[in-house]
Amino acid sequence: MTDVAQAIRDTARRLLADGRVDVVIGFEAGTLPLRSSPCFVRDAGDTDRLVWNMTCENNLARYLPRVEEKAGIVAKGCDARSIVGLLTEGRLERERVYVIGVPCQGILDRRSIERRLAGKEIVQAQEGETEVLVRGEGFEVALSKEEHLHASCRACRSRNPVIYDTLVGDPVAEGDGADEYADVREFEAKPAAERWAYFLAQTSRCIRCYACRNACPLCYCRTCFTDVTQPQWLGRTTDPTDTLVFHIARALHVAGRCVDCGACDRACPLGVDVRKLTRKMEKDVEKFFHHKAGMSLDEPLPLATYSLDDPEDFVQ
Amino acid sequence: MTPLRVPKQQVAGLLTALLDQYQVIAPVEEEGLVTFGRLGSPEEAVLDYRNARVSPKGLLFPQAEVLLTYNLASERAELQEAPQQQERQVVFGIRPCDARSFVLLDRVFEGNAWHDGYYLSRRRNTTVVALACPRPGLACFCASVGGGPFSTEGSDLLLTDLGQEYLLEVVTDKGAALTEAWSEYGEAGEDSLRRKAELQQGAEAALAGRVEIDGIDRRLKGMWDDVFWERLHEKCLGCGVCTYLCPTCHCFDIVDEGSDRQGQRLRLWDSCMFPLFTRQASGHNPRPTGKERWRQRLMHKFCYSVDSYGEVGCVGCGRCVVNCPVNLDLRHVLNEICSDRTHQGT
Amino acid sequence: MAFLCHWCSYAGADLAGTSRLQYPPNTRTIRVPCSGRVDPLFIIRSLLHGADGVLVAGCHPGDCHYLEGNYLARRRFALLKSILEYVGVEEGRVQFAWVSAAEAGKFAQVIAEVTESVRALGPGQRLIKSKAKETL
Amino acid sequence: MSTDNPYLPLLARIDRVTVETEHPSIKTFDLTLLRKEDEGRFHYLPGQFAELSVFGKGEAPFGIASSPSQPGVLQFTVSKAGLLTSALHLMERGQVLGIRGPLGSPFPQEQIQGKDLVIISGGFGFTTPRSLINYILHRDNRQRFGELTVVYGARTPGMLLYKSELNQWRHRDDLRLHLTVDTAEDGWDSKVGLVPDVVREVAPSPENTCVLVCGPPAMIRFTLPVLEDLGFPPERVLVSLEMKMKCGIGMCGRCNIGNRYVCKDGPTFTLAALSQLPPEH
Repeated sequence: MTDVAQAIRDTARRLLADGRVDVVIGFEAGTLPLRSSPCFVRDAGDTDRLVWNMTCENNLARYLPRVEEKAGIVAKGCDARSIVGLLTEGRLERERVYVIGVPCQGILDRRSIERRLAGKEIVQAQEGETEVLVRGEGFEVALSKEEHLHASCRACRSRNPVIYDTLVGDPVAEGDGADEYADVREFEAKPAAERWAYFLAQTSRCIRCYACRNACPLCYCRTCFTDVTQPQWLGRTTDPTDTLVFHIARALHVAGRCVDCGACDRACPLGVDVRKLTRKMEKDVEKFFHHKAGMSLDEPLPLATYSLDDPEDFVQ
Repeated sequence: MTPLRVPKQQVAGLLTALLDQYQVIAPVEEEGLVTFGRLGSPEEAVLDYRNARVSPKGLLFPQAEVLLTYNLASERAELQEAPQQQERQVVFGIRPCDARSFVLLDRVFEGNAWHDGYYLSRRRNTTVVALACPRPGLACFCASVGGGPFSTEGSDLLLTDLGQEYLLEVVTDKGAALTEAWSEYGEAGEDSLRRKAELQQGAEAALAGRVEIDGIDRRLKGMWDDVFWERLHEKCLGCGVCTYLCPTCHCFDIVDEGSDRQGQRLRLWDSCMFPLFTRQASGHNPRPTGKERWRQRLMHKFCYSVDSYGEVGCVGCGRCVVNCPVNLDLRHVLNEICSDRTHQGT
Repeated sequence: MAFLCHWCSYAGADLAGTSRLQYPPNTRTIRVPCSGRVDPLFIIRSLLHGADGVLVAGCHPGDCHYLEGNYLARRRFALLKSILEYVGVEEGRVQFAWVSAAEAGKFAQVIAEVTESVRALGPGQRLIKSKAKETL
Repeated sequence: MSTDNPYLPLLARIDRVTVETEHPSIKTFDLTLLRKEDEGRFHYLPGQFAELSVFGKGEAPFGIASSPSQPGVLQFTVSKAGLLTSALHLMERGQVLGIRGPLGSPFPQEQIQGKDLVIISGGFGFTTPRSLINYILHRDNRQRFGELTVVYGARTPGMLLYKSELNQWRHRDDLRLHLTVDTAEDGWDSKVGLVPDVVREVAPSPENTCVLVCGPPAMIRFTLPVLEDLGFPPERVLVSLEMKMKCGIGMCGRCNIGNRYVCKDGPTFTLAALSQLPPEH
């Protein structure tokens, strides 16, 4: 991991020194255990701030549409897929971005680690080869990184960036071809009443902070449907019907575009299972329209095109 | 009044007694997440917690509340004021930082010429039993912003966990009234008081110097055009996590829900971090970017609040620090403002 | 709530009327220029505001006045229907049909069937504030 | 129903709707309180505003356009811009809306009294200045104030508000009215040009004179330097500001400039006070 970080720093320094980019968007060390933080480096002398580890949980592609300078960006597999999305949707010109691709081992799910520790506070965390060592008042545990991978990383089938100008680090093995949507299938199999109860409970926790939306690289609408007042599509309260409808409509809006980076899920302060909805849409898009988002610059957006033999058994 | 000692095995009895007379709000756990919820039975209370993810401000200032209902459909057009809370509630086991946040909210909603009855009626009917904080969290900095892990500001009673028992101290008359019926608890001895003092000392030592904000209001006054603001917000997502989880943020919006004939008017939390917060119908926005919005958030809490109330509008609970999706750490921002290298001029 | 395409289903409804075909009077019609104009948010909002069922009717594949509006709509509706049923909104609250301007009989039949199936589901509650919790 | 709940509007009926401008985007609504018992619960002075409710759409603040010297008249002039004003523009005589206020501080009469006054206004910002002009011109009040000069500009003659009143004022000898438009039309016999330029041309001596500036942000921005050039001290320049407001009572937190709330501490500030606050409006 450390040599990847060094390679990122070297690349960033070179790009900035040569004037090929104005800014490099990467990660710097976080201020809390298991955290890192997005950072914007503009000075070639300042690139030592950059880090790379399994806590680099944000999707940096999110910043690209609003950065006006020419930007280098540290992109793991999902960030790269989002960049493909932004390019396809005309939100970004290819010349304006220099992609420093980083094959990704997956990102740790800090909530899962917190749950494992049942409320005990982590004071220090140290990432090893296969384990992460966490310490706190009166405890020290080594946890398997594999076990605490974020769910989106466990489902990931393209950890190696699909687009890059330079690749830093060696390609990693991709996830196996086993049932990619087992999680969705399992949930679909539950009785409707149970699913309904689940979503109502989940969205009851939502506080409408919009961290999920704002963390998403593809939620770039100038005015989000939820902020539109003429007409007002949905209520603005935290009543579960309002929050559930917000999450349903958001899932529909990112359907066919969502690359399941999991940034929305990790951003949610209340642990709402946002991915439960976006995953379902991802699976449907693949099943119905044979499209996987973020994999190719040549394919049109699935909801901006059609095929004569699209499913229509639901139409009378 | 002499402090009392409440053996831990008697806490359930105490809560049961409270539940007979009051609505009791306490930390409860749901799917590993501690929140403040209405207690059904004593065993639901989780008192060995650090702090709840969401602050208790919603207990006095709910995220969505009805102000009035309107009915223009009937023959006589009518407005009906939403009933203000009459039920007495005990907020049990919140941390001193959160209890102190109530004092800061009081100042806003007490207003001058106008008073906010919705908030104030809840506040009047609320008794706060705080739980001292012997082991402050990593991101806590209450002691740096005028509070402390054993502060009693905003509390009516203060409990301290001494291991086998709680030390119970009366802070206000309201708190004393609550304890009147509690004859079964003995007076705390010297030992208990000494133990508390030790815990307090330890906690305060742990918090010492975490954030240094001496004179921050004066510094901020000179920083309106500082380049500091240009980059500060760069990584910010512009979401409402910091403000919605904050126990002292009080900004709100007023909206109608219903048709033009029948419906209700609601008050909803709003956030200075949202672009629409200040955007006028004409399209003009005095705070058009994250730069102005971050400046407003910091100025409001650490400068304007000092001007208006003599204190910063932050209790150092650390929620915005822990939960920021991009780890934009307020403690570091404050330290930077107060460090001399920040001021690079305009 | 019925969203009818101006070029086909709406005309089909007209023809059903002039042909004096009987069908249940339970729908509120909104004429749209194309089924492709129907944003899923229209449907969701209808449900939020108390519609017990929503029908979108448009031109048969290949017959769209704008060539491909109904094909694009078909994709959107497939996802909308799927996600609503996934969260537990009853199957049948949202329905789709292709009805041409000449198919007065089909129009009457679709309305009858939709009305009947929605009636069988009972009043829509799941997306209605204040009622949602009663559905648990 | 408690009378001290600051969030409860009074109900009012629309008695008359007047289209003010050639382009029908600005209308004046005459209101009457619906309940007899509410009469006397709405005492205002020029410069104050109120929150109008269009039920189902919400509330928005509007300066009070009528003057308390006109008994029984309560008027608001509304430009159609967003959700609420669009809905308000669709309302007709007889319909009911809510009115909450009066809110904000009146124009500081104690400061203006006994002095000459220049009122500078533009466009749709002429509502509360009009209230003050009518107030001053009332025979019971006129002698308390000195000479009155009004500079009022609009894009075109058709976009001027309160045209019949303007016509009456033109013929009064206790008021000097200077109308100006950006673009003249046939028959226009007043000035053509921007408000700040007209101010420079017609402003009286700053001695013992107050100025009230009320209009769009750009007009304010370009007028203030002119006033400075002309020697008006910032203590005697009053600026009326617009901000997005909700509660109107300094609690909801959105209309602050520095530590002052435009709703509660304003909307009128002296230039001297404003210069102590951050330039964020």
